[in-house]
Amino acid sequence: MLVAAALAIFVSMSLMLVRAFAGPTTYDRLLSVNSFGSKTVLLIGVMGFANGRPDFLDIAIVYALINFVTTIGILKFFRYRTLEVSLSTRRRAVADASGERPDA
Amino acid sequence: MEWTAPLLADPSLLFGAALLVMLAAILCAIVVSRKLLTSVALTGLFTLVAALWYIAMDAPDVAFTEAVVGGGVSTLILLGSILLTRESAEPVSPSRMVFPAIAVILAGVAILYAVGSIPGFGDPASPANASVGRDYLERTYKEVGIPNVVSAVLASYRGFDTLGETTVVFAAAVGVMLLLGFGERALGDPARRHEALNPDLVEEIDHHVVLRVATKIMIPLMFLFGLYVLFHGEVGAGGGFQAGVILAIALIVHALVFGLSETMRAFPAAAMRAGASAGVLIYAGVGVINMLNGGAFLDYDFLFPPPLEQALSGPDGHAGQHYGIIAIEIGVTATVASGITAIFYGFAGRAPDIASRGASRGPESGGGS
Amino acid sequence: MLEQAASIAAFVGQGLVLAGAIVTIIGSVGVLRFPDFYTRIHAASVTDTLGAGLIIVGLVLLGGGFFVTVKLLIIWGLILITGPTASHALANAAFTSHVKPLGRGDLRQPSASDEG
Amino acid sequence: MIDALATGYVYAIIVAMMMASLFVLLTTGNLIRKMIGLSLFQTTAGLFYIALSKVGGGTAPIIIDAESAVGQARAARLDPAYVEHFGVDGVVYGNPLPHVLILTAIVVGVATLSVGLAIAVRVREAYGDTELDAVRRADAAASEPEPPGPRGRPNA
Repeated sequence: MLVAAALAIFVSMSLMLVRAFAGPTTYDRLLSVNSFGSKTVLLIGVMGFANGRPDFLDIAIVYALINFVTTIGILKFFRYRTLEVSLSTRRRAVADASGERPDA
Repeated sequence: MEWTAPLLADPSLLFGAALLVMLAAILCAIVVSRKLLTSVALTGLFTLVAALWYIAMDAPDVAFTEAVVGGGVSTLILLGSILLTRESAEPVSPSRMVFPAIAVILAGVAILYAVGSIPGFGDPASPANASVGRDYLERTYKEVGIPNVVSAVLASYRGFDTLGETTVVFAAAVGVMLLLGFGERALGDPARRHEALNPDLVEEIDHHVVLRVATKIMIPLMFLFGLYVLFHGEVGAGGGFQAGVILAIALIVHALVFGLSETMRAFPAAAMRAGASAGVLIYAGVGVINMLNGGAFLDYDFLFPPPLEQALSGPDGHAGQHYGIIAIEIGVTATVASGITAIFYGFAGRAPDIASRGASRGPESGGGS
Repeated sequence: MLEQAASIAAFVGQGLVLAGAIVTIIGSVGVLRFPDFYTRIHAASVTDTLGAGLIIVGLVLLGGGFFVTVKLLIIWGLILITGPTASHALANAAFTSHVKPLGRGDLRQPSASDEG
Repeated sequence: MIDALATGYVYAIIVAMMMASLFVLLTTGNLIRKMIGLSLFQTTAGLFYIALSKVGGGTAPIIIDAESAVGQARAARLDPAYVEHFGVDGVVYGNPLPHVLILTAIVVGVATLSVGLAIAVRVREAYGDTELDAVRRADAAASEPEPPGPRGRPNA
C-alpha cells in the first residue's frame, strides 16, 4: 500500500518534469520545479515509512526549506536581474521579463 | 552463504531504479538545454533527485549534504555567476561535437568493461562491504560510543582528513573573496546602481509583503533547525557541514528578500571572515589540547585529563569522544556557515562593480568592453 | 484492545496516504492539462494543501514514535507556510510582468509574446 | 545472467550519466556550462560510490538495537540466516565508509565550484565574454605589439 502510494507520488513528479520541459513560459518551468520540490518532501516521508525506517524526516524538512529558497532565488534572478537588491522597498523590475525574453 | 539479488522485491531497490531513470531523464534535458537558467534549474533538480536516490540507497547523511549543498548553495552560486556573465551559451556547431562524442563513448565502454568485474549491486559479501565496512560498524559503538557510524568515522577515526576538508572550504572562501571582493560595495545605495544596471526597468507595484512576512517566520526556524542538525549529528543524520550550510542558507534567504546591504549590516563581511578562520582554529585547537594531555593530535580520548574523563563519562565511558566530536562539529559549522555566506556576499555584491565600469552584460550586448 | 486500535489506525493511515497520493496525481495532471499559467498554479497548489495534508495525517496515524510524529507535523507546517508563499510570489511576478490570464473568448494558448 | 542483469542496470545507468555529464563538459565553449558539467560529473561519481556501498536488505549505518521496533521490523523482512551471517548485532547495515568519502567530496565540490565560477566572472570582466573562442581572440588581440586597449582593469 505504501509502496503504491510512493509510486503514485513518483508518477506525479514525472508529470511535473514533463511540464518543466514543455512549459511555454519560464514561469511554468519555475512553477513545476517548485511543485516538484514539494512533492519530494512527501515522497521522502512515504519512502521512509515504506522502508520501515521512518526517522529520516530531517531531510524532508531540509527539502521544504531548500525548495522555498531556490524558488525565491530563481524568481528574483529572473524578475530583477540581481540577487543583491532588496525586495521590500519599491523596486523597479525588468520590463520585458514576461515569460520568455523576446531575444533569448 | 550465497546472496541472490531480490529482483526489486525490496522496496528501496524499486525506488532506486525509478529514481535512477528520472535522474537520467533530467540529465538528458540538461544536455539539450541551451539557456543557462534552464540548465541551472535542472541541475538543482538533478541534485534533488540524486539526494532522494541516496535515501533509497540507505545513505541519509549523504542525502542530507547533497540536498543542502547541491540543491541550495550551488544553485544560488550558479545563479549569481550567470548574472555576472551571460545568460545563454553559444550554440556549438554539430561538427565540433563529433570528436567529444566519440571520446565519451569510448570512455564509457572502457568503464563499463571495468565495471563488469566489480561485485554485484547490493552484494553483502563484497570485500568492501564484508570486511572493512563491517569492521567499523562493529568497532564504532565500543570505541567512540555514538550511534551514527558515518559521523563517528568522519569526526573521530578520520578527524585529520575532515580538518583538511574544513580548511578547503576556508581556502575556497578566501579565494572567492580575493577574486570577487567582500561585497561591501553593496553597502552603498544599491537602488541607484540597480537602475544603472538595468536601463529598461518598469514601475514595480508590490512590496512583496507576503514574501517578507513568510521569510521573517522562516529565518528563525532555519537557524533553530541548523543548530538542531549540528547537535543531533551523532544520533541521526546530520553534522557540522550540513548545519553550517543550513545557517548560511538562512542568511542567504534574508539577503535575497531584504537586500544584501540589510544583511551585511546584521552580519558584516568582517564577521564572516572572522567566523571562517575561527572555525578552523577551534578544530585545530581541539587537536592541540589532546596533544597537551599526552595523546595524539585529534585523539579525543585524551581531551580531558583522566579524573575529569571519569567524572564526565556516562556508562559507556567515552566522554572525551562525545565532547571532542561536538567541539569540532561546532568548528566545522562556523567555518562552513561563514565561508559560504562570504562566497555569496562576493557573488551578490559584485554586480554593481560591472555596471559602474560600463562593461555591458547580458546576452543582448554580446561582446563586452 | 490496544493492538486492535493500532491495526485500525494503521489501516486508516495507509488508506489516507493512498488517497493523498491520488490527489497528488490529480494535481499534477491538472498542471499538465490546464490552458494557461494561472490555472496551473491553482492545480499545483491542490497537491500542496490537500495532498500533503492527507499524506501527512496518514503517516502520523501509521505511527513511528513521538519524534517522527513531531517531525511530520513540522513538515506539514512548513509546507503550509512555503507553498502558498511561493505560489503568491510566482503569481505576482507573472502578473506584474504582463503574463495575461486566458480570456473567456480565446481558449488557445495565451498571446504569442508569451510563447517560449 | 539474469542475476547480473537484475543488478547490473544500476551501474550501466550511472556510467551512462557520467558520460553524459562529461559530454556536457566537452561540447561547450561557455565557462559556466563547463562548470555545470563538472559538478554533474562529480555528482554522478558520488552516485557510483554509493551504489557500491548498498547492501541488499541493509539499512542506514546508524546503529539501532535489534530489539527496537524498527530493528525487528527490518529483521522480519530478511531470513534469519542472512541477518545472522551479514548483520551486526542482529541488524544488517549498509557500508558507512563510501558515505563518509562522498560527504567530503560533495562539500569540496561546491568549494571548488564557487572558486571556478569566481574565476569565470573575472575572465568575463577582463575579456568581455566567457565563451572560450571570444576569450582566445581577445587574448590574442590583447597581446599584439601595439599598446593593448584599456581592458577592464580589475579594481583593487
